Parts: sequence; structure tokens; C-alpha cells
Amino acid sequence: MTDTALVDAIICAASEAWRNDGEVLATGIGIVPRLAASLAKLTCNPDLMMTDSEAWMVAEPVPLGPRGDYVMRRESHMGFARIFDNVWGGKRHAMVGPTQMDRYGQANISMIGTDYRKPKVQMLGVRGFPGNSFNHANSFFIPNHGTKVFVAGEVDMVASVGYNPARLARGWRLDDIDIRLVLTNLCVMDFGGPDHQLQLRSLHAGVTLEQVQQATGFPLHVPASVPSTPAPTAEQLALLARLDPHGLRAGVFGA
Amino acid sequence: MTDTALVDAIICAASEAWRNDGEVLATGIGIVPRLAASLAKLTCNPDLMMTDSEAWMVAEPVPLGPRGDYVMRRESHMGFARIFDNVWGGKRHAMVGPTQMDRYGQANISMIGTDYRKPKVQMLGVRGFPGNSFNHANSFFIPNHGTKVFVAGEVDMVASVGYNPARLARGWRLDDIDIRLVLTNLCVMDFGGPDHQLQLRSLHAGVTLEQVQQATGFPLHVPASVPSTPAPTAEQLALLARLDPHGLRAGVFGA
Amino acid sequence: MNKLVGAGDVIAQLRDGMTIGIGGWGPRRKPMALVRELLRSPLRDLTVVAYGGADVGMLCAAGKVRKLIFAFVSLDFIPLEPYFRAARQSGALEVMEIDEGLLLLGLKAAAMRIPFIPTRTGLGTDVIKHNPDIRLVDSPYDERQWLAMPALPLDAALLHVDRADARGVCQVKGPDLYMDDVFARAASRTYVSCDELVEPQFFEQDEEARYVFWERAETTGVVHLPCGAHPSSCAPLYGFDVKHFREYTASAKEADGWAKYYERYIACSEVEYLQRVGGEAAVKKLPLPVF
Amino acid sequence: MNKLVGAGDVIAQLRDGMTIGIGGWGPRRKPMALVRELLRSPLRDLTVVAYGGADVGMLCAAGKVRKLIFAFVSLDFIPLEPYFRAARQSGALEVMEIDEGLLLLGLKAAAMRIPFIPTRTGLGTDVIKHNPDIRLVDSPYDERQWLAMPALPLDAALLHVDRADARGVCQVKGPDLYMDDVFARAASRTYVSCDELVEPQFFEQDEEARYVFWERAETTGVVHLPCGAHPSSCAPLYGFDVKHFREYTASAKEADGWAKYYERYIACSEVEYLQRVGGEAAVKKLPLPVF
Repeated sequence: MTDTALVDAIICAASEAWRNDGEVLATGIGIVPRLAASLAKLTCNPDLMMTDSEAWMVAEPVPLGPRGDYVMRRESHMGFARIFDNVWGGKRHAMVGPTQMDRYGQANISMIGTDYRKPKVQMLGVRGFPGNSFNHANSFFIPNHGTKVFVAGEVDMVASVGYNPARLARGWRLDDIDIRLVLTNLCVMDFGGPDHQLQLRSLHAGVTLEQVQQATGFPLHVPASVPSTPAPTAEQLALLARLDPHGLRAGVFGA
Repeated sequence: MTDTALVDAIICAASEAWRNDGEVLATGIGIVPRLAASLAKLTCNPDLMMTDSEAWMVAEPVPLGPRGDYVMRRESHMGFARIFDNVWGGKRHAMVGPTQMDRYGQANISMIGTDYRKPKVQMLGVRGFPGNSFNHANSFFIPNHGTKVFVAGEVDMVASVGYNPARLARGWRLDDIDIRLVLTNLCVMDFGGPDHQLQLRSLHAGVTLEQVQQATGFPLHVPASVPSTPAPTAEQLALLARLDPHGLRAGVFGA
Repeated sequence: MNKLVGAGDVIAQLRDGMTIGIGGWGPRRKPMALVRELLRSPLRDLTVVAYGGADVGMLCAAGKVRKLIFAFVSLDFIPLEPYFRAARQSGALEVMEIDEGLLLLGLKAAAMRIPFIPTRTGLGTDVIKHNPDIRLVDSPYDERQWLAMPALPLDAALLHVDRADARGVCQVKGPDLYMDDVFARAASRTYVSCDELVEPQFFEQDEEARYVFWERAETTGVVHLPCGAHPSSCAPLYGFDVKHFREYTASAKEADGWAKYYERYIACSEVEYLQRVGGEAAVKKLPLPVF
Repeated sequence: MNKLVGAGDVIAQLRDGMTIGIGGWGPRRKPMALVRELLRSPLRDLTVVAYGGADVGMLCAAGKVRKLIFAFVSLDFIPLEPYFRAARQSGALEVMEIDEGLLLLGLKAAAMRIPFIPTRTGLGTDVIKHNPDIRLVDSPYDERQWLAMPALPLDAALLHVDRADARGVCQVKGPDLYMDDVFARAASRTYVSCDELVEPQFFEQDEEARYVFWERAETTGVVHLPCGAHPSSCAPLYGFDVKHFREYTASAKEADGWAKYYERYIACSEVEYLQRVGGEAAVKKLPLPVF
């Protein structure tokens, strides 16, 4: 399977994350999540709201990269401050790319290392992960499925809450947390296993169950039947060509 | 003294309220307070900020009533919601007209009567009095100085906080409250007497001390010397003619 | 997605006992046509949250209001709202009387889905005395007590805007949004009447999208009701109707004044209402207020 | 009132140990000329509060920062800010690392002069673990614990705007204000650099006053610094300088990279700086970013 075929399949599978969301803000950070959200809006959920990744809500997804003659179809002003009105109101489903994720779905983009005061690798900081993860639905895309990402213990800095009962503040329930899909270069997963265990939903073409389990630092739940991730339809491919006119998605797994 | 001469003297005395405020929002509700704030901005404190009484901050005070060719000199947008940003920040000095005021400076525009559930007279409601009085400086104008306004006990509904130690919440001090001038049809007063007692600052022309005390339901502090409220200067009168081109201030005490 | 509905459809979504927020401010940009539709309905026992004008007065006159959450009820140029006043003075109205800013904080808290916002506003006043449900809290960061303004979540908000499209994208071009965006966010369902119904493409032009203050997901239903704010104003489209407000307030001085006002202006269709107040063209000519 | 001052006058108002907020967001509308002036000064031990970009990176590189209050430091198209990264990895930087929304709530609380705002954001994360000063509070209205985001009052805020007048009326015409209004309100003193200095009459035209987002009383001083946001963007006037940012980040890979960058771009006047980055005309031609 070529990288392009793989990334297209992932984008199409990822677009399913928003199918039943109704009218929420779909935010996809990074090429694959953004194309997935864009595709969802053009196919399974036209009611989605999207921004131009800056300050405007747009009526149709903005293509990736230099736009040529394309004119944005503005719908409403949506500066960064207003994003928080939306986040705190809960009407959003984001798909983001963490550096680490653990068995609880806790995620990290802040730092790597055991000494918080002196990180081995400093990354971005927690950004909006704490707020996103406790206010609205979240999905994840991880391009390098391996045990350095899916870690055995807890992530080094819990930026994003997960289904970890030990960390619930008084009066809150695991149901207040809403993690949807976890997509990687190997498979599609969710937290629908027993007691919110991470479980396989589908394997990408050519990937084996053992491969996924070996690349994951904790036990996965494997349902009785695990289908293959569907190949994109012709319609989806045509839309992706329009949404990514410069073919930027081909470089997602490195050139 | 004619009504017009009296109201002009009061407006000029009231404008002094803002002299040493620096750059704050001057809000005058009603004809006399508004003209007083406008006059202050044109004379003793040009740094004052003012609105058009609707949604715009203006660079110069807007004249009262129909404006003919006058074009507002907009400075910034200042919708009602932003007024609260300003109030909560404390950079404001308002002058308003309560229906009742007591010895503590507590004021009421909500309702009259002893049964809150069934008012004898329902008025406006507390409006912004609770917030104004605990967030920024406030002065008052009362056109009908009498014992029904300056009541013997507490006002029927304490809408505006005053210098009443019994009502302070834990950790707050009387210094957190900032009542400035109280102007009436008889005199100018402030709360600078012993223990924040209401005291006379000046008597309007022809008004006696006894007259004021009889019209006030509680003891006033009377300093050793009580001057007369100054008569307006020619410059002030000229400005008032410009600020009130239709002479609306003549009707302040009833036609 | 097509959110276009009729005023009747909106009211049919409401239930007895609900908490209803009404946008606008005093005599300005009130969803009066939706309020009239509510007056025509059998709905009752409502909790109404508003920066109140004739909307609140009429709902009080019609006995729709069990509880009023308010800071004022006023027509500004006519300071005292007569029907609200009568309802209060009869002792029939349960009230939560709070500061204008506290009302905003309560709506903000609901919009943010937090239980309260601490503030000094209201401390030392009878707002606390008459609202024992409002609690004081300690701060973990200082030694002071603070008033904990509770969230005021709304079952529904009724708003009027200058223009909207069928998706629920709403625009307020007038100089003041008042607190309508916060009402929209504080409500489970937000119903908006609009003076002008536009195509989505309208918002793609120039700076038009700048004047959209909440996401369409906050809008549940859109009703096209030209002059739907009358007799309140919808600047810059039209000012408020001084003459009509005077007739309305004068009615309260007659023994059966409300019945007569109701008969003439409520017990009819909105088309008839607009005719009876002089027609759409006349409303559009009402001058903007000058202060 | 004339608030016009020079960049040096602004920095002379600051003191060692102060808490300084910096407006903008990542590589966008940062008051970089003021930051450069700060880098030229002997100021130290600062607590910096920012949605951080190269402003934070440079201040870290120069050892000005004792404590950083942040949610991220990033140039967006270059995700990792190299000098911030180095400072963190050296263990030299004290941090209060919080969510983007928590940072906003802290500034809002300071602007409103309240001690905290309750929120669910941060619960269950290591934000709590690494910030033991952030307390959980009970609500008097429910049975839940809430994170009490403390107010983040600023001794001073540094902002860059499109245009301003000498009174301190500031305009941001670009599509996003970011959180600059809240920074201005949260600060005891707010210093603003502007690309264009205008007469007060400018704001009287058309809708210009709409794009003024805080009262002039919130502005302490105004510095006229054309291209003062460079290398960050000031949309719609100019985009960010991709080439310059690449040179800046590349410098961090050299042993004495910061010293060289400092020598070339900081140890000079702003006039020289503008010449060295290609001149005002070239900056004004920098394309707006496309995402």
C-alpha cells in the first residue's frame, strides 16, 4: 500500500468521527485531521461548523495550502477568544495529534521526561488540551503507532484527561469525558472496550493484529471481529483532490 | 433665585465631582448629572471619557435633545456589555438620582414600602446600583431634598452600598466604598464628616442651614464654616447653553 | 440545515414552567412578535429572565410570569413600566431582583457551564437579603468573602436580530448587541426572529461576517418577522414607537386597559398587528431615539 | 492628554521582578520592537505571561525570565520554539504551565478584580499536579469540585496594534484581536506600540470606532513603531517573516547562535533593525500567512 493510499484511507476513516455529531465545531489540527473534518462536512455531516484555521467560520472547508483564486466563504467572525466560548459551551469535536497516549486515553504534547522541572524534550506546552478534553468530544490521530507513543505507564505530562478514575475530582464521572476515535498509521481504535479499554475497530490494509499489539505499550481489547479499514470511495478521493490541491497529505509519514 | 439659576449653579457644583478623577468614564444619568459630567469634561477634567448614552464613547460631550446637524465625535465602540468591563475594572465615576438615601449613603431606586414582596410603590429595580456602588466612585443628585428622600432609618431597599459597617462582608473595609458628592435642590453635601457622617459642603443661594436639617431625616454634620454654592461663571453658562441647546434643564424641578 | 420555522412553531416548543430568557434591553430590540405569540398561547408559570421592557410588562399583565429574574423593568423614556409595577404591587410576582451586572454574570456562568462567578457586586445590599439562595463564598486566594453569582441557565432564549439566514447565522448591525450573545449561549434552545431573511452568501461579503456574534449552533430556530421588534427599536432599521408605548402605558390606567390592549394588538395575526400600528413602511420610518 | 512616549521610556517604567503580559498569539501581532527594547535593557527576574512565540523565546535566551506563565510557546509553522525549549531543558525556568483557556480566565479574573473563576478545565490533568498553588474549590450550588483559576494581575502589558492616537485610543483591524483587550484590562499599566499613528478624527469616520476594543483609560503609553510587530505578523498590514523566523530558529543550533542573533538584530536601533531585515517597504510586502 502506498503512503498516499494509506493516508487517504485514514482520512476517510477519520471523517467518520463527526458523522453523528450534528452541528458542532469540527477542528482538525494538522493535515490529516483537517482533511478528515473537511471531508466529513462535505459528506456525512454537512451541518458541521469549520473555521479557516484563523479568525473566520466558513461555509465550506478551505483547501489546504496556497489558494490561488479561491475565495473563502465566510459565515461568521470566530477569533481565538470566541473559540473558548465555543469550547466552554461544549459544542465542538476536535481531532488532534498528541505525542504520547496511555491506556486511559490521557494524552501529552507538553514535555517528555521524568523530571518536569528539567524536561528531556520540551514540546509545545499543554496548549488547549486540558480544556478541550474536559469540555467536548475529542479524537486523535497518531502517525507513528509505537510503544514510545502508546506508553506502558501514564504519559509524562497528562495534558488531556482520559478515563482514569483515580484522577476524577469529586462529583465528576467518567461519562463527563468523551474520547471518540484514535486513528494511527496502523489501525482505528476507540475506548469502547470493557471499562473504557482501548479497543481495535479496524486494521489498515496489510496490518496484522500482532503488529498493533506489539506497537502498543498496554493491552488492547480485540473484539470478536475486526474489519479492515474501508478503502476510500471514488467520491471521497475526488473531494480529497479538491481539498488538498497541492497533495500535501502525501508527506504525512515523511517524504 | 429662578429655577434656571438654581439648576445652573447645581450643575456647575456637580461638575466639580470629577475634577480630580483623571481618566475615568463619567456617567451622568438624568439631565443635571449628564450636563455636569459634560461641563466637567469641557472645563476641569478634559481627560474624562463619556458616551453618547448609547453605544459609543465620544471625544466631546453630546448636546442634550434633538441634535440638528451635530455629528457625534466617536472615539470607540462602547456597547452596554463593555460598560460592565469598565465598571468591574473600577475606572468610572457615576452620578445618579436615587429615590431614597439614608445616613450611611445607602441608596434606593427599587421599591418603596415595608413589605418587599408587595411594594407600596414599585420603581425601576436595583438596576446597576449594587455593582456601581461597590466597584467605583459615585455621586448623587436629588432634586427634592426632603425627609421622604433622606429617610430616618435605612432605605426601604438597599440597592447601593454605603458606609454601614454592619453590612460589610468579611474582609472588606469601608474604604472600599467611595461616595463623593451629594447634590440636592438645597445644598451640596459629602460623607466627609466624622465616621463618614453626611456633612454640608455648601448651601445654595437663599437656603438656610435649618431648612436643610429639617428636610433631612437624620443629623447632618455641619462644619465650622459653610460657604454658599458658587454662582456659575460666564464661561460655564456659555458652555451650558451649548450643551443644552433646547434648555431642557429649566424643567428639572417641574414646569 | 433549514431552521426556518413559524412563530407558532417556536411557542409550541415551550412548556409551562420553563425558564425563558428574553434578549434586548428595555425598549430596544426586544423579540416582541415572539412575545405576542407567547401571549396568545396557553403557556403559564414561566420564569422570565430579562433586561426588561414592555416584554416583561405584557407577560406580567397576561399572568404568564411565575417568577421574574431582573435588574430593572423600564421603557427608559417612560421610566416606570406600568404592568410590571402593578404585578409587583399586587404581591403576585415572585422575583429574583439582582444587579444588571449580576444578571450578566449569571448568564455568562450558564454559558460557560460553571456553577457561579465570584464578585463583589451585591455585597452589602438587600439583593442578598431578598435572595437567600445567593450564597457568599470564601476565596482560596484571599481572606475576603465574595458573592457567588449562580449560573442562570435558560431553557430557551427569545431574541430579535437585524437579519439571519436559514442556517441560523444571525447578524446584529445595530450599534449595540446588548447581552444577546450571552443569552444565546446560556440557553438550551435559542429562537431568533429577524427583520430580514438573507441567503448564506450575504455573510460572505465585505465585513458582514464581523457582525455575527454567535455560532449558528447556538441558534435553534429562525422566524422571519419583519418589524418583529416593534414597538421596541431595531437600530439602525427603525427606532422605538413612542406613540405606541404611550398608548400602551396609558392603557394601564384604565380599569380594563390590558384587555383592550390585548384585544386590539395581541388577539390578531402579526400581519393584522402591523396594519394596526401603521404598516411596515411606517414602522421603518420610526426615528432612532436621541438621548 | 498626550500619551506618546518612546520605547525606551516604556522600558524605563518597568522594574526587575515585575509580572509582564505580552499580547498577540504565537507568531502573530507580538510587540516585538518593545520586546527588543526590553532585551537591550538591564531588566531581569521577570514573570512573563503570554501566548508565547519568539517574544518568549528571545526573553528566555537573554535570561530575562524568572518565571513563565504559559500554555504554549510556538511559532506555529515552526512548532517548537528553540530558545524556550533550551531554557526548559536546562531546568533554569520556573513555569506555571496552564491551559490556553485557563490563561484567559486568569486574565479575565484580574480584569474583573475577582480572585478566581471556577472551571472544569484542568481537572484530572497534571496542570494541577505541577501547580500546587492552583486550588480546587467547592461550589455552594452543586456537589462538584471545581478548579479555581486564580487571577493573573499584570504589572504591565505590552501590546502591538494596527493604529493608535496620542490619547491612547487603539485600533486592531486585523481579523483577530487575540486576547489583547483582556491583557490591557488585567494590567496596571498598558504600553502599546502601533504601526500607524493617527489623529483622533480618524476614529470619527465610518465604522472605524468599531475596531477599538478597550477604552483609552486602559492605555498608559503609546509608542509609534512602524513594523513594530516584525518578525511577527500584523494582519492585514503584513504577514510574518518566514525567512527571518527560520534564521532565528536556525541560530539556536549554533553554539553562540543567540549572541550572533543579538549582535545583528538587537544590539542596534530599531531604524537599523528595520534596515537589516530589508526595510519597511519589504516588511509591508510580507504576505499574510495561509493555512
